Amino acid sequence: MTIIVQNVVRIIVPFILIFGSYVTVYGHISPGGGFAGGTILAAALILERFTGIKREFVFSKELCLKGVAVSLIGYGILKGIAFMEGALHIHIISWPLGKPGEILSAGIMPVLNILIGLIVMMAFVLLFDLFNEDHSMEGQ
Amino acid sequence: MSFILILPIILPMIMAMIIAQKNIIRKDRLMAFAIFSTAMTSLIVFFIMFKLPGTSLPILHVNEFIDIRLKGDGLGFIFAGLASILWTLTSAYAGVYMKHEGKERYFFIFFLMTEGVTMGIALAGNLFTLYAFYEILTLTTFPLVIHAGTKEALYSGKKYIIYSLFGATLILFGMMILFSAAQSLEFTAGGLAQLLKYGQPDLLAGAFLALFVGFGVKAALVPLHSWLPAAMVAPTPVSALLHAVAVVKSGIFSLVRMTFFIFGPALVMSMHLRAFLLSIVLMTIVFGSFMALHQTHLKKRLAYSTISQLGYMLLGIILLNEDALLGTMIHLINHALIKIVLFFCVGAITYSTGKKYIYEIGGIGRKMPVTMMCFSVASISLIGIPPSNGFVSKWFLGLGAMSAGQTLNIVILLLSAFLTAGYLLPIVVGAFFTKTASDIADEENLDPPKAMLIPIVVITGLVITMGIFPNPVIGYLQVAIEKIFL
Amino acid sequence: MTILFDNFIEVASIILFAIGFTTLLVHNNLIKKIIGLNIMDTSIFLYFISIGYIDGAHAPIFTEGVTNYVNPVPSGLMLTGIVVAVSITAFALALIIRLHSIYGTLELDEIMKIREDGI
Amino acid sequence: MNIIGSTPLLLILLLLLSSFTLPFLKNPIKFSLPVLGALTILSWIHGLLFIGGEEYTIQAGHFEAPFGIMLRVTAVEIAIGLLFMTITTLVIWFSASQFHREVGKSQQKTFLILVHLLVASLLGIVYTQDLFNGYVFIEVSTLAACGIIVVKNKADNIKAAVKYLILSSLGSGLILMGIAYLYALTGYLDMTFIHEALIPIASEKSRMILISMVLFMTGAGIKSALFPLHIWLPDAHTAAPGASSALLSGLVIKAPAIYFLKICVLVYGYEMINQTAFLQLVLLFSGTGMIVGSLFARSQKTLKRMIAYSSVAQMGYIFFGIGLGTPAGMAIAVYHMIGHGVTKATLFLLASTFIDKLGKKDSASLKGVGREMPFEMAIFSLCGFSMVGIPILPGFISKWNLALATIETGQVWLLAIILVSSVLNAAYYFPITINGFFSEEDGIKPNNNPVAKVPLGILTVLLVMIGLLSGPILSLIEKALI
Repeated sequence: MTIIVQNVVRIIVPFILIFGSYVTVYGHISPGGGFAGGTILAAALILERFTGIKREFVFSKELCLKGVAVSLIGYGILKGIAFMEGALHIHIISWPLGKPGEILSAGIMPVLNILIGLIVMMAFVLLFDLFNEDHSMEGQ
Repeated sequence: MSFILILPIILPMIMAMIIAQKNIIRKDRLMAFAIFSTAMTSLIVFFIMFKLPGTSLPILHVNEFIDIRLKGDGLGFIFAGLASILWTLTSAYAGVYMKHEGKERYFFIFFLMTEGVTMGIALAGNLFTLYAFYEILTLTTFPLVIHAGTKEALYSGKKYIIYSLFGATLILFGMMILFSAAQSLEFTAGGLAQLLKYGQPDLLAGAFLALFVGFGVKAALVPLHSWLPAAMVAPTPVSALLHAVAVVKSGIFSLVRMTFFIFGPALVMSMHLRAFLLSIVLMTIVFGSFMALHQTHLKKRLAYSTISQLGYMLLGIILLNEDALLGTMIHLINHALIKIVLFFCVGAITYSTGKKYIYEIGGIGRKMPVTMMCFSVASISLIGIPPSNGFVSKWFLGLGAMSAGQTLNIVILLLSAFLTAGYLLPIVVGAFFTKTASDIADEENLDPPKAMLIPIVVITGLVITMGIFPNPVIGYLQVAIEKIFL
Repeated sequence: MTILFDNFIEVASIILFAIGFTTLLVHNNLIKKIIGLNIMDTSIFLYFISIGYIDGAHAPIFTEGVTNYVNPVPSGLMLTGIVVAVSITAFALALIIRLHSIYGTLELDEIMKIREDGI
Repeated sequence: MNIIGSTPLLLILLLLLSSFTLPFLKNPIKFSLPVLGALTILSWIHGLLFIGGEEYTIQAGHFEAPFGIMLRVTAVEIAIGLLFMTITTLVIWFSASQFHREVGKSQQKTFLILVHLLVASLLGIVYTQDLFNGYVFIEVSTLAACGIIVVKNKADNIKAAVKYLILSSLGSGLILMGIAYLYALTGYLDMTFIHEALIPIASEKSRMILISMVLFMTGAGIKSALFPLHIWLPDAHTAAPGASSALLSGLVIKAPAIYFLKICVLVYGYEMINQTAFLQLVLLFSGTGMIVGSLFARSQKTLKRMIAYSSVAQMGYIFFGIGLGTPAGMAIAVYHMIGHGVTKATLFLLASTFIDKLGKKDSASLKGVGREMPFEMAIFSLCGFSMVGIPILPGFISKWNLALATIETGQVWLLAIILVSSVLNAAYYFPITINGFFSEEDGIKPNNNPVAKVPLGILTVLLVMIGLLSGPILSLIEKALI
């Protein structure tokens, strides 16, 4: 990649990341959410990989896999508790219903969104890495 | 006490399991153990027959149709008693005979298991139980058929199992229709009353035909007979017991059960199938006899003779009256006794001299006098010369044909008797009145060892007794049969 | 005719579905098959979302003074559908890459031929 | 009671969670097996407590249907759920000693992750009452199933998996289209709500309803290997490692069928499906499958391929039961799924054992195996007998009841199909038994790889018990399906 592209990407990527985070975090009160945000975040990272920019902190395959797993566990536990509560009609924790416009007002919703964002981002990066180097098995 | 009804079935199976353990029963004690087991079984059978008639024992009730139930009645006891006595005698014979065939332990395991299964067929209380044992019979006799393990034996075994499965499928088909029509498969003397009220008689006729042909496969109904001659590759005790007594007679017995205890004579009579079935059965009789004339292999000749004789029994069933059924049942007993003697004698010849063909055994009567005397007695009985037991059964069959108005059948019976004479007497004549073939050993007496000879003589004795004093058995059967035609 | 024009989204989605379906079945190239698959999926998404769409309504986010919302359920469902389609595509592509590295071709009939010759 | 009552939901969640935990573990089998075992016991407790009870629904999350997702719990779902849990546990238990020899230790972790995921999604398909939720679970199960095919990293496996994946995606596309049609018609995704909404418009929109039925049939048919759409199955089930084949043939192809059955019963209802020619179509396909599948199976030389084709025929039985369109027929379809699931899983495990021990794949090499491995061969024969239809065993009972249900609907001629098919079954299972026990040996000495006999024993006991308890099982299932 030419230096022009690399430099442009270097400038753009942080903004994309910020935008992705915004979309992720605001998922429950505006259009967007974990999946959309995660995709944007992943796009930024993949863009970096495309242009061949080296960073000190890289999402390696191992890290991505573990990250996906941890995030999934977290998501599963939180969502599972919510499911079970609903299923049993016990409602131990009274989740706040949230106020329009306030990010941290909706109980576990923002947390879930962030976790989904992480999962999607890392899964996409993982997939990209897999395709890029090919010859390795799918571990999704 | 009704639990005792299961003993004749379970006991041989347990004994078979014990025999399978090499460290419990030594090889030289196999025969004694087998005789002990079979004798115990026949004792139990006769105990039930006289002390506890009419007991019934539910074993497994899953739902209305999967309902394994045992029930003893006259016909069942006669069959069970006959089979258990013959089994006892055969185990003595086989103990010696199998020494030259090898793999005795293997033989006795399946031999005893088959006895249990046959008892199950005899004592089955409903069609489902009968069918279950009938299928298992195929599986347990199969290893006996292919005992030799040669290519020919395997081929015959395959033939046997394919024919049997074809039959079983037809039986299943018939049972499905029957069950959906009657909601019960319980054996009831005179037939299930529900069937008479069923709205689709054509469907029932189809079911009857399917069941008749299905059970007919084991009863060697022509043109589904060809497994029987092929199965003669088995060792002689197996041929004798299984293919002259257990398997084919199970087929006949099942047909009796199915015709008279499920459908009932009245219903079958109304189906207008008789002309068709009669033609098949008469063909079986004549075809079997003619084929027997052509055979030079001794066992094959006897096998075709069996086909023809089985035709008599089938005839008695489809004539659908009391005399004919009585004839069938008596002939079932008589033919079993006679055929087993014939087979044992042939086996003895093979055992002593290694000869298998008719043209090889000229003059053998002088070397094996006892064996060939028994053979002659059995032959004369099978032909049906009075006062032999063959005459008794043919007499009743003839009576049945008369009262059914089928005089043609009597002509066929006579013709077949001539043919029987035609294929058995040459052996007897050849054995006694021709020069001894040169390659038979010069020893004075070639009669087999006592353990083989005694069963032959005992059964011949039974044959003669049945000819001279048939009345106790006839009386017993008449009581059992009366209920059907009420 | 007017019916066709009135329901142009449905018609379009059916046409797309047909295109995807035939691509999937007819083409021998594995990548083209995957493309066909994606077209097919997309047509269904289009159809689904068009069911929930109400002309002139607002996005289903609580805002002061707005009463008519678009039905959010189909969109939500299709989001899930897209995730599924993406993962299937990704997985299929991964497998196809492996296949390519083994056989050196993406044409199904050629792979068959190689297999027959080779084994 | 509430907590035990919501076991199905808990099972799915815990399986998913445990699946994500596995990547962190050094010795995954030591974690996976106890978890599966515990969950199986849990599901048995739940099953035994609730199988005779009233039907009830579990609400997943805080919303009631039609907005939220509901899980439906009746005897049908419980029975199939128990089957899935139990078989998976036994297969994993069995494969613990064998899997690494076939595939390699490194892949075992991936395999276990995928199996957990697979079972969770299969249970989801079984229990869900929401069409779209079912679709998502079906897709997850497809991915996981492809995954357990390609854990054995061979060209055959990858090709089979690609074939399976592509056809299967086609199937799920069709299912999704069917869902879209129903959603457009009614505006609901919950099965019972759709049913309520369909009744008033049934005659008016009958053509649209028919189209959706055919879409579901084709979609589920592809995934469940209904006859003309089965082409992916033999490749996939043959190439996969033994444990995977057992799971694929025992469970994975059953799940879309039960989804289809639930759609028929809950979404359309007996009245609606019987009014259209749609059932005749199902009967036609399944009937052909029963016969042609067996014919194909007979002509196969490799053991696993033969068993795989036999699955095609057996799936024919299941769809045949559905095609009869009566509660009795549906109940037999469910019963046959249970019986066939256990039998086929056992058969595949045994097949892989034989291949492992003898190092040969064709069924002719099994000559005399019965003398060396009497226990395994005896079980193989028993399973074969069940397929052929020896009384008391489950195969016989499904055939028998299928025949009775067929006579009840007045289509007696269909009996011929059942009977011909069972004769054909005999034609390919008996030779193996006969050769196994009675042929002279070829001189191949099996190696001494250990075989886990306990799970095989349990599977056999299950097989016999399913046959013996067929009366209560069938009546419970039928009660739930009316």
